[in-house]
Amino acid sequence: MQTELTKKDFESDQLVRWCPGCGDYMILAIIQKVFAQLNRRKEDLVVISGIGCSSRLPYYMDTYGIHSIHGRAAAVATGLKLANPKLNTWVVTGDGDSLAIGGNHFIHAARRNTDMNVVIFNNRIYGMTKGQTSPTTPEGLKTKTSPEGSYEKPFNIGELAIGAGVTFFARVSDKDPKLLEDVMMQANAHKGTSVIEVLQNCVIFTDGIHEEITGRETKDNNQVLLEHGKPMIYGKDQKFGLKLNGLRVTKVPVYVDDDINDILVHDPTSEETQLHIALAKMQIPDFPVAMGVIRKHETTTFDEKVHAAIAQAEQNRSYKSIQNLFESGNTWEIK
Amino acid sequence: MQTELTKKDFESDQLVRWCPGCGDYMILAIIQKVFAQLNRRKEDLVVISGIGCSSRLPYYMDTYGIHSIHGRAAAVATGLKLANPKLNTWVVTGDGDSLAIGGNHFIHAARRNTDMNVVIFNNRIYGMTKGQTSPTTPEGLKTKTSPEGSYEKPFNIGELAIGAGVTFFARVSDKDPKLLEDVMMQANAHKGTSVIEVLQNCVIFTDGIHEEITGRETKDNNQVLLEHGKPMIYGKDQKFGLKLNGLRVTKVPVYVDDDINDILVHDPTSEETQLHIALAKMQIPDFPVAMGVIRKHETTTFDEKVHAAIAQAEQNRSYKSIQNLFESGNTWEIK
Amino acid sequence: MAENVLNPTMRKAVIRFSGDSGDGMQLTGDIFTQSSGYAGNDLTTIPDFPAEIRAPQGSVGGVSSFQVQFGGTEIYTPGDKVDVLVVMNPAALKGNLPYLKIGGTIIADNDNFSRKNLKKADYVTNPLEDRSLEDYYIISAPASTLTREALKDLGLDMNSMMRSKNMFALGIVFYMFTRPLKNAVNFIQKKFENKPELVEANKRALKAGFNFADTTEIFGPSVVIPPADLPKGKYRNIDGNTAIAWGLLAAAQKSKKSLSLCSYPITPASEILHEVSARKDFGSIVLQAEDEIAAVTAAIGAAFAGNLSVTSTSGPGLSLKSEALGLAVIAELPLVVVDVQRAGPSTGLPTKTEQSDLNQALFGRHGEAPLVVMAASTPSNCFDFSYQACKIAIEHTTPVILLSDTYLASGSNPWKIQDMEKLPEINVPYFKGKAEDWMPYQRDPESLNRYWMSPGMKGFEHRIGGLEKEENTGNLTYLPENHEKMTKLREEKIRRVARKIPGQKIAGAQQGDLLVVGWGSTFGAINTAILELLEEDHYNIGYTHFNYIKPLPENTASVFENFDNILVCELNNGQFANYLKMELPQFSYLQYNKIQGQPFFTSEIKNRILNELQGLSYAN
Amino acid sequence: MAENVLNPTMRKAVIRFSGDSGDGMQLTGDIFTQSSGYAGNDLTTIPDFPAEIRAPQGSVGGVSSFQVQFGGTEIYTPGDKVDVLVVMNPAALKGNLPYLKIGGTIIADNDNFSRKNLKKADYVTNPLEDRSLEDYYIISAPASTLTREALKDLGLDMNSMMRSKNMFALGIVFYMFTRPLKNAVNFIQKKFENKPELVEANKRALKAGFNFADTTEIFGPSVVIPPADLPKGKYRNIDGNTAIAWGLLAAAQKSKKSLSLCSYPITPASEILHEVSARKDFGSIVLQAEDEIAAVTAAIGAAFAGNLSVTSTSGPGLSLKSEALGLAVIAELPLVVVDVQRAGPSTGLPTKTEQSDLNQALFGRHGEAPLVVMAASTPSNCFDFSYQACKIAIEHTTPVILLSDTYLASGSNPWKIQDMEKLPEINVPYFKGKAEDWMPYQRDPESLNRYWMSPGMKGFEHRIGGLEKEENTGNLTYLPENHEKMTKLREEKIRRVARKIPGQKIAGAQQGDLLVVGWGSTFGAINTAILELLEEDHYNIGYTHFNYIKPLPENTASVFENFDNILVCELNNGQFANYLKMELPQFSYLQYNKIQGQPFFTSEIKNRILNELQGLSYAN
Ligand SMILES: Cc1ncc(C[n+]2csc(CCOP(=O)(O)OP(=O)(O)O)c2C)c(N)n1
Ligand SMILES: Cc1ncc(C[n+]2csc(CCOP(=O)(O)OP(=O)(O)O)c2C)c(N)n1
Ligand code: SF4
Ligand code: SF4
Ligand SMILES: [Mg+2]
Ligand SMILES: [Mg+2]
Repeated sequence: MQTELTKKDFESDQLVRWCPGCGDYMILAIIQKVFAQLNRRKEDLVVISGIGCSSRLPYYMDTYGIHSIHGRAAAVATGLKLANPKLNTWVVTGDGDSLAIGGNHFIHAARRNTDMNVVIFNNRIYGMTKGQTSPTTPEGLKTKTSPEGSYEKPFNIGELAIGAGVTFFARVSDKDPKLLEDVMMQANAHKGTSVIEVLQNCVIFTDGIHEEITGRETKDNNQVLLEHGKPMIYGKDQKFGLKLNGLRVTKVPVYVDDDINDILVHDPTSEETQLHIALAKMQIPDFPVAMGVIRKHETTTFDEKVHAAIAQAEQNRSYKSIQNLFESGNTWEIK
Repeated sequence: MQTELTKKDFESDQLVRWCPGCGDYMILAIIQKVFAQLNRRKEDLVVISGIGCSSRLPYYMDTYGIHSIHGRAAAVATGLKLANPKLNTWVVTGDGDSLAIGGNHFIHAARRNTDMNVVIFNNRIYGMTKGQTSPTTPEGLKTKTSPEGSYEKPFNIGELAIGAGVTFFARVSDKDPKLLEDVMMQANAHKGTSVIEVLQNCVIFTDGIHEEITGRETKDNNQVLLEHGKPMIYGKDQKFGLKLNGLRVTKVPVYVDDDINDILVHDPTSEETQLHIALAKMQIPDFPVAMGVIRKHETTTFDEKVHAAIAQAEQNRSYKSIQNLFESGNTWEIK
Repeated sequence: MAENVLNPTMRKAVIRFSGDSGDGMQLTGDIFTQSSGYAGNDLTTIPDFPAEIRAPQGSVGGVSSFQVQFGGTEIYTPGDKVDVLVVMNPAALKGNLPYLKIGGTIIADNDNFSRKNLKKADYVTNPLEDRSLEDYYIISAPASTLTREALKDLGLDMNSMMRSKNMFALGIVFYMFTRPLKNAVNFIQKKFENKPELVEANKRALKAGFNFADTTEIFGPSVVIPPADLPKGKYRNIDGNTAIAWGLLAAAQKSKKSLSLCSYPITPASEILHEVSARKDFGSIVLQAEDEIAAVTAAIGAAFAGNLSVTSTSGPGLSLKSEALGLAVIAELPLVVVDVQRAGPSTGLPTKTEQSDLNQALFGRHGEAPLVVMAASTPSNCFDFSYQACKIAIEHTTPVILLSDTYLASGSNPWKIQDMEKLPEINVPYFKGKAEDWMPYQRDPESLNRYWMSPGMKGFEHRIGGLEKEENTGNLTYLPENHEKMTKLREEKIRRVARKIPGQKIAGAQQGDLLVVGWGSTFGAINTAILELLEEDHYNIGYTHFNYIKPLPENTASVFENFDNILVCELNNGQFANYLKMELPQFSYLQYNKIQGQPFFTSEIKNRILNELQGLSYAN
Repeated sequence: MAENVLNPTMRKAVIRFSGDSGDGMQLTGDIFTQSSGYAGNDLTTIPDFPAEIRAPQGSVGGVSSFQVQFGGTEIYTPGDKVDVLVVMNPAALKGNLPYLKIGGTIIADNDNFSRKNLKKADYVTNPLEDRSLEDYYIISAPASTLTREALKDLGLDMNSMMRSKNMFALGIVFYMFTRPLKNAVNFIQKKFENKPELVEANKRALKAGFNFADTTEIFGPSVVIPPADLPKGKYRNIDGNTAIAWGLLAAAQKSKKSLSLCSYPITPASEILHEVSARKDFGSIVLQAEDEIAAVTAAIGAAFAGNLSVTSTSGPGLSLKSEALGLAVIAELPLVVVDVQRAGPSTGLPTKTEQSDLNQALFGRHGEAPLVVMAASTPSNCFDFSYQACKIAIEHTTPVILLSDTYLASGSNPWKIQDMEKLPEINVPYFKGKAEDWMPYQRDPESLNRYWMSPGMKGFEHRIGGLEKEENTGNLTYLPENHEKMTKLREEKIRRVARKIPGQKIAGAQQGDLLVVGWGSTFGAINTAILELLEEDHYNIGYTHFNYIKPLPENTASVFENFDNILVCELNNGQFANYLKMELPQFSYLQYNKIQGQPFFTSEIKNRILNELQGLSYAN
């Protein structure tokens, strides 16, 4: 249909202005790479963001884009997608942007299931405004607004999103380009609102905050990569697995081949949410953190429903034209 | 400590102006009754609402109260409770007020766990503005804004609240004064944010919408009353029970006494949320709707944490007075 | 006894139908209105609903009314006071008597003046009988009894029968004003298309009322209001909210754009959302958003996507949209914001009318964020200004705030049905050249609009946002001079809209002692006052009414120059007058402000003008 | 060669320290500022941070600067142009040379002018050597080398050593201005209290710089800036945001109320939130809310609960708070909103300064919703106006918007430390009588405030809210006259605040040809311009500066009357001038507007005034 696009086609001419070493660079690179593989016309791709370091991303993408206002990207994207459902719509946002000021649009996006991909750069801090507590800041962390250590219970993004009805949730680290790419491709393929939580490192304000999970030394024991149809095993040499014990997920050693039969097999597509939530909530040190696509349950999207309703109304039209509508009902003639 | 208060003490001199037959009357009556039993000084009780039919309630209560603006009651209440943690704080709100425009304050209230009781009058419609789709309107229902039937997937209030971290969630019908009273007393006793969903009948716009669940004829088979430590049985003659099947809750007949051993026993206090969510999500016709206190898990409240941090700061004070602060650091004298 | 205000030579009349919420007064009024249209009258109507969704039956709080003024001359208001008051119960009398002229006629369903009902309305004795109404003409009609009688063989239950007694009352009024029953019957037939038993019941009740009047001797002469001299054409009655909704539909079609309406319900704007929701057959995309901020930002997304994007709301919602409107301003996207104003700050008096959102519309954004502000002035011209708001938004790539209010939203008057073909063209500012020759913030040199290029258009990929933009390129820049330049450009772009809008006209004297100035929904009351004053030989008064507020029409100063004094009348504490002081400080302004949640009465305006004139002559 | 601007008789001087973000320029500036305070100088400082959190090292975008003007006379601005420019690398020179006066001195760390660093700053040849700087005096100091040398036996790694080279530069400057090293050493000792090795390193580097200067022949005469004639007392340097935070703490203590600060972070207001968050030892209750709407509504809840309640924000946040402010107005609760303005509409230029939120503060609410608006004018008087905002909010039970801006927030000047004992009392309007004699909307007959009774007070249970209130009782009512009355009462209550505030003062001529008018943060630049013009014998110019904006001081008109012309200078497109046109339409206003995200320069103001004066004489 068109000449093949490359990553370069998606690089804009604007100087990228994140701090050297910021995790955002990797995410940008992968988004550009993924865009080149979407097999979509470049002019049909739109990237919408709010405000924050993360939300600067649209300026660096040579696509249509809106760097909107703080917290509102999901709402802007909803309006855009309904207006033109052909557009491939991406939301790029931060933990503050999407979950603090943007929380309402976030849960309603999750509920409605408009077809769009929401990438949350979760550095667990407000980067752009220089280091205040965000809704994902861990308790105890000292920030500009909690000099004695934060005493707010953070959201678990997956738990919140699934509780609000989201149909796709994935988690991935900014240090894992391959998985990032894979997850973005899956999100794109998924019809409906896809939320991707990227564990992103802010070198200035929360440097190393995900290190235990994502660091080269520790990640094998602290991450479990969930893959559709595969048993949930992890650890150096894949020596651990996850198992159900009543309603609880528990971690067990996998010594011999037979043990594997007890191990949970990942099914992101189930309508039920309980296990997905349990997986999304796992935290170190007791559990590995779940990475990859945790939930992916397809159902009709909001944009499909809206346009189906329009199509149906157009078929069973009450008025054959606007003129007809004007002249309907009780009218009279002045002669 | 004081002369006993009666329901009458909480009735204000304002004419109650709901539609005749509205479910709100019952909720008002029970709140007044409950307030009389709280064993609190009348001047320490505060009722805060947003905007909506339901939100008119504070005018009818002879307590301190704020009829604030649409959607903001939970935020107003948070500010009030932190300012004076001695106040017994109630939020009265509608499904639109708390979950549409007020969604962000709702999830953040659930996350923070400030000690307050949030009573949501869920009539699954915007009553005050005459019948538009709300975030709890069932799919397919015709409303002023969805003349062809709503095509928005509604929130399940319990699922959303628990996903956001709420520590107390209960459901009750406006037709069940006894349970209403009981649940409100439990919410009051619970430290933290307590959310009570009241299935409320709007005689004008959604008359009978909860009827299958709450109607005299059908309620026995369509409700299960959850009580701490009791098996989850229900139905005329208590012939059905709920059981775990893997991760799924299933409904089973209870024929003989022995069957009861398989039946789930309700524990609202567990930290894990999976079962609570599963219970909150049960819907007719496949399941009975769970009534009563579904979740009640105590943990430190936000107001406690805020004031503990202040107390600690006061103990390890950096400056013995404000004057001292002014004169700290680098100063000089002009003589 | 006072003279009967009804007389065979009267050229206009005012009727108010009132009863309990369940009594069907709005329908009754609609039918009468319709028949007035048929009779060639001009007219204006206004409903008056109870503030509660459903107040207790029989209480004064539960009274629902409908007022119509109709005439053989142009009619601009529903009338200050009424000639005929129809009351279905004591509460309706209690609540509405203050609106009745001395010498006016009361038509009362005396069957309903039972002890119980009297008590609900706080009457100790029956006013129909206790001579307290001596200044009025009373027609006591046993409407309930006679309706029941007329319907008895239809097999309806009592409740259903009683629901037709409004038609009995209407029959009486039809007789009084010599109206053919045919119109009413047609209306009823359309209305109850699939319910033949209701058609029959209502028809019978109507006729029973008519016959009751015909055979009763208590009547004075019946009245014929002659047709007005209206432009030829097909008419319908229309309220302001429907007119706005239809204006949007028309503009979408003319601009060949899909309509995206993203709104959150709020009184008194909700009906716009309802009407467009019901018009999906024209492809309208409707989002009932989770809140007003989502509504406006979704509309901004839709505007970027290339749709005609609109968000409708009232004051509290407009306040919430403040921040996002700043984004629309700096992004320079077409966006229409409809603000149907209600009374008071905060929640205020949500069912009442006022013009006090003007400040918010003009100034309610942080930073320098100019946009276009306009206001409709009659229910039916809500269509025109809705259409114009869309046209200006699109052609100038700017947000436009259109102000309406409770009075226009719920009032109605005849609308000469517009011909879609003849509506002005809307020229969408596409960039006509090649993508390589285009830049995102390049402007049309004439009107300074950007070009509106949207996703899906190849080669025009670009980013917009809330940060300051470099001239032409739209790149981010902190350059001091660029910011000043862009600020001035955005302001100048709005100023240039003035080149496209009609100049101010003056009614009455073209120069003289006093220029009366109004804006928005006060047109009817002021215009009627001016016409009456002219008839009373006050030749020194001119009147100019504003629909375009920011920018002001280019000839405004030259209009003002022709008068020695300027009196600004508005339903707020002086917001438009203050704006005029800023824009045209060379003039001084007298002010007439009413802040009561009510429209102006014609009489109030007249008195004020006469007072001012007197003041002026004293001063001389 | 240009004449050296440094000379032994100069009475004030401007220094700008600049280097890479990591070079410690802010600390260097702070120490110099402090020593100027000790020397008895008056002074004003301003930092200049890169827009990015961390721009690439060595790039022009990553340069961080600190400018201080200090003098033996009163100093109101950090200075338009600088006498001495310290540059730690080529990028600093590139970015800051435009600020240096012809004949000014450059102190450069020439060790850092390597090929690589020159390239990062886009220099082809070394400007220190290529004669391109002939108009300036260059002091090339091998700061890096000599610092390393001085620190070599301390056992520090290279990075740590290099972190002290700013002290080397500072040592040179101390020598130039004949400053005793003792002050700097004290400062360093306090700053690095628990890190003796850093104290030692910095001390050594400082001395090395001082000695370098002492022993090098390249210097001209060293300069002694004499002490200024300042009021006696204890001083400290303070920035606007800290001053606001402290004003709140002081007001809370004086009013015996707890402070509730509910805010959402935003540049440039966040530091207020940070400072109060760190001051929990005074019982401050801080809520970092989920968004600005939650922040303001939580503050309203806290105000109802009886706390001194404050929400701090910048423009976008102020817009979001619009709706809730209407509630605070109609509920008549004390509430302080601090708006630290930044530049532009929407996100605009978030790190730059502007005064363009005035419209939003005055008019940005639907309905008639008047409140008090005031503005601080120097970093240190942010304390006074923060305190006054609290006092007025409490005593008049009203929301108050206090405007500051980026310039005040980040700038600093000496603050004569206030004595808590001597601050004006804050009289909390408790109802003194019995509960039975009280009504929720009863007013103090004098200032029209409500009484502020809160939960916990027995017998005063009451409900407030956004619906219109009946006079006195506060019950809901739709009565038309009541609404008008309450609207006027709310307006009048605000007007009466004017009785409590000081009158406008005039600097310079008390009457004459031209009155210069300023408000808020432009005080420094305008005042300096006026003083200079006076020195230049322009006796026909007066100057009046506004801190109280709504209501205006009562004597404003009588001040304006004394001048033939009025020139309003402001950093926006004319918002205060427009407001004056509304409030005092009897005068006409000339305008000087700058919209560049930058403060006024004194020279700009002077030129403009001189131009206006010339225009006036032409006109004569
Ligand atoms: C309405 C509004 N409020 C506040 C701000 C200030 N602000 C800008 S970005 C931001 C937080 C960003 O945090 P996050 O979304 O986590 O992004 P990050 O910078 O960490 O990538 C805030 C509070 C704003 N620009 N607009
Ligand atoms: C900012 C704002 N937006 C919209 C409204 C209009 N409004 C008033 S109540 C309401 C919805 C009420 O629904 P709900 O909370 O479910 O209460 P109910 O009336 O059903 O009890 C709306 C949209 C408003 N008052 N303020
Ligand atoms: S502050 Fe943090 S998140 Fe922002 S650009 Fe720098 S490293 Fe990245
Ligand atoms: S509209 Fe519905 S919710 Fe509102 S008062 Fe009437 S019955 Fe109750
Ligand atoms: Mg972040
Ligand atoms: Mg509801």
